[in-house]
Amino acid sequence: MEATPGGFLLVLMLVVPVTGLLLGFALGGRLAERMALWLLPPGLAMAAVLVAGLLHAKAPVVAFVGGWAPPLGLALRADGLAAAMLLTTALIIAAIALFARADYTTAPGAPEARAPLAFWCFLLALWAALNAAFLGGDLFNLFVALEMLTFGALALACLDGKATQFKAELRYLLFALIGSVLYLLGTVLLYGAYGTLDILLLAEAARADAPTIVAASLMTVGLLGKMALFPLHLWLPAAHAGAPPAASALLSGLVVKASYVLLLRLWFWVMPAALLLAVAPILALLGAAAILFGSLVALRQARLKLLVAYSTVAQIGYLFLMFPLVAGSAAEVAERAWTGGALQAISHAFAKAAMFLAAGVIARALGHDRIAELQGAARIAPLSVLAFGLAGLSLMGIPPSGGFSAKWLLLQAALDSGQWWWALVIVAGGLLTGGYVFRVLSAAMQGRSAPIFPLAPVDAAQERVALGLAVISVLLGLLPLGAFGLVLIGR
Amino acid sequence: MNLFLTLFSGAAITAGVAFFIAGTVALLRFPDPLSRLHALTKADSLGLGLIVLGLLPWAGGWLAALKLILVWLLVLLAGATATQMIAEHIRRSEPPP
Amino acid sequence: MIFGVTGAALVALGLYGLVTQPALLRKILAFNLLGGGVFLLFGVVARRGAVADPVPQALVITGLVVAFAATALALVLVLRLFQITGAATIAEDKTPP
Amino acid sequence: MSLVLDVMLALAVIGVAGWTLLVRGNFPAVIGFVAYGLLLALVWVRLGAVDVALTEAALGAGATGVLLLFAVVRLRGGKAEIDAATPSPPQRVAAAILCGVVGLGLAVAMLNLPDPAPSLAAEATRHLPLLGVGNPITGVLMAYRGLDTLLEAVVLVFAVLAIWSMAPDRRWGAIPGPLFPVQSSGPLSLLARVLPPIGIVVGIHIAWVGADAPGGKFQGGTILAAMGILAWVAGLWRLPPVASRGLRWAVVAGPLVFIGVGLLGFVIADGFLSYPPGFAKPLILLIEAAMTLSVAAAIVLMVAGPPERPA
Repeated sequence: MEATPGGFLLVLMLVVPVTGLLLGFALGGRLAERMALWLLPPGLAMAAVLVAGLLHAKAPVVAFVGGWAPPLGLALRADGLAAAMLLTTALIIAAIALFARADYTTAPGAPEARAPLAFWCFLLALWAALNAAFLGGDLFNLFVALEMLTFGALALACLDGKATQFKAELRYLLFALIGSVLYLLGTVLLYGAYGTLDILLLAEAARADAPTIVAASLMTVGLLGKMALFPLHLWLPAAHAGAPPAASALLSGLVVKASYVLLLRLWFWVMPAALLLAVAPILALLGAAAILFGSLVALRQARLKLLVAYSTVAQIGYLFLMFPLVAGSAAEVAERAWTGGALQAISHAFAKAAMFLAAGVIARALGHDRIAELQGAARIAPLSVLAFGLAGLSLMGIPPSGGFSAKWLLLQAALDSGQWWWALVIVAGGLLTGGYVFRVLSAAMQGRSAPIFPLAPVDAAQERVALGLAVISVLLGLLPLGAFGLVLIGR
Repeated sequence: MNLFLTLFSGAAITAGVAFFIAGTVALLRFPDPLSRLHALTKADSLGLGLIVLGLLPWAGGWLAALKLILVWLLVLLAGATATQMIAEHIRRSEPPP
Repeated sequence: MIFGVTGAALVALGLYGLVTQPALLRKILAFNLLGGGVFLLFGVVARRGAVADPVPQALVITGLVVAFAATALALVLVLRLFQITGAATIAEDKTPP
Repeated sequence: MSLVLDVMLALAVIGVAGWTLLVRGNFPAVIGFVAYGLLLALVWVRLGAVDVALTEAALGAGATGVLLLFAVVRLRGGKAEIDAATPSPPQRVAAAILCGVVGLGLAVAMLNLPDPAPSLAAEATRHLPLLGVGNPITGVLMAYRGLDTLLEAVVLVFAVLAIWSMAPDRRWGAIPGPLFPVQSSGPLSLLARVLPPIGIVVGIHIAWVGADAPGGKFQGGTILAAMGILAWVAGLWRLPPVASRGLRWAVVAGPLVFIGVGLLGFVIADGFLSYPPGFAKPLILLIEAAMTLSVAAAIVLMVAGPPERPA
């Protein structure tokens, strides 16, 4: 594949947030915040232009960094999936930045403080790392991107400096490091076997021989650990629930998706079809187990944030149902399943970000996040409870939400390809999701006989941001099907 | 001349290696930390010195030879400092009976 | 190829240490042993052809720097956890927080 | 002869690794790890990768060793809890089987790699004259896979800021790391006065020759950092506080210059990180110089840790 015009856009999507981070760190104080906020519009614009360009040209955008073509050089590629994830990332980062202004602002003339500087720098850092992870065309370059992501996510999650956070994040770091090492072992075997780490070149050359099979298993296990697929989910609930709300939203909504997209690239591009056919049912089985287990555990949680975190464990499971439905199916069915999987990744990103932000607002207003004592929450923070409910609709798969479209497409693909048992899992997961969402809502909607006052004033702007994300996750279901054609470009 | 150099280098390097082996044996066999240190540094500085001396004729140029000698001097410096510090630490933590 | 098998053995050893060692410091140490094994495999792959391939060697240099940064970060987390709670492991708490 | 040597070296590396895992004390374990790193550096020499050997010795064994030693000293205690967290024998057997399978799988895969080995060696060397550098590894790091190196430089900045951000709020702006008393006499003071001038020359030399011979910014930067750490531990050099803008510019200078030169490529060459013919070497050296400074600063700061003492 040749480099295409417009490739400079891909480079800029990496370089702009990185430069912002470096300058923000060096200048410090209020300027770090300014830098992050200034870069939101150009970042959003770049992602939007990229998506528009892709829809117009119906072909991926490719850049060879430094003009060196693979296998020697590194390629950045934006296919439809990458472009959709980049736009999702830009929107959620922007929303989180607006949400976090209330928590991490530095007044003019005030001395620099720890948490604000770290937050704004690492927001840009994560943005750059996510862009690098979605655009990377080389497996080792993607390794570096994943490490950037881990470091950034870790720093944001520890921002409150609490011992529980340090403990949870250490566990996350250990899982992530083992995951990285396994992934790296795979890359060395692939390089030894094919003399390149470029995804498209590997796709042309891949054979189903011993080194490739070992590499695929190691990399898959490593990535599953990083994205916490059952039974490697042990680190996720504490790490995601313990972080500050803005960080939780980023971690649960976006960071796990980077490993997911990489896993898709590994299996649907690099690996030969015969291997994929053998592995797809196993991945889907783990996904199904994650859906049922995660939802059941979420139902039994006493704390709101942990419930939302276990919901992530379950929703990640849906992403894996797509593997057997795409692999080996007729083109039309495969397209439907692929679109459903991608849409699930995107709508979950918006919905989960909204949920964590809303849960953060509620928890701060009440001074706790015990579900049994949420009475009156709807009166103190009505928009947040509404946002939680709307996001919940999307997670359950109630029409017309984005989650509904995603699950409906997967369901159809399951029935059309004669694999009805996955459809059962989808339906059961939806019912269980409904259970835990309504558990929260019914508690929050209950009035309380005594008047209730918020412990901390509720910031209306923060509530609106959470609601905005939830509304997007619902509106995704109303997008014409043509827009979903985006994620099929370059597949 | 060449034969002489070969013999000289061979002898020097063999002697150096012997010192290293003696030092290692002493490290393993000597009873207390101080005498171990003593044996180790003597063996190391002299052993490495002899090996460097043996390699000098083959270094291929003055610059490389100088670098070899510099390596030896640096190891001497680092070894001596480390030994002093360890010894001092031992003296402070375990006063002699 | 000797070193290829060595690398595989180091990976197995390091992984075992990382999983079974209870103390965090020792886990991080095992992670670095493991990293050494992984990088060694890159070196073996680079050496298989007639001429050494610089690409995997360059990847190792990048990887070493990233591993160093990860080690530093992990150790600071361990240190802060220790300073606050006195804990040197991440075993499950017996008492709920 | 060389086969015997390789086998002995391999056994020594595995033996030291096993010892490091099994030995009870933390301190001997770290010493074992440093020995392991130095043995690995020898293996790298045997594999013909002198650049990597230098990096492994300086960064993998040296700087990581210092980092771990500091941690050992500061983490005294916590014994009872560690025993409670020790996995049970069945768990250990399970872990051993799992790790054995991974190791075996890797060994099988390594032994089954195709022949002739695919290699980019010729391709990487072919373009070197265009870049004006003689060391193919520098070609890979600075040109073909320049983006990897740029992102890696950014990872170092991430790590420094992440480490700083773990500090307690009230210590923000303070001086990183513990305070070391000034050593006015004694062996450490002597070493900290005699060695740095030599070490700085060596560090800059190694960074400078990297374009054509083994060496480069990471190896040279690590040596410079070691000199800084020596002077700091001896109390002869006070680290600047984290609020210091000069310190921060030193940390970000490398990646910023890297990006600057990269963006210049849009104007004077064929896009990001492409070098115009004839100007490649000076531009590469410019990046390497800035990166050496930043790598050295980042390593010192990572070893020092979060801010602890009021400025």
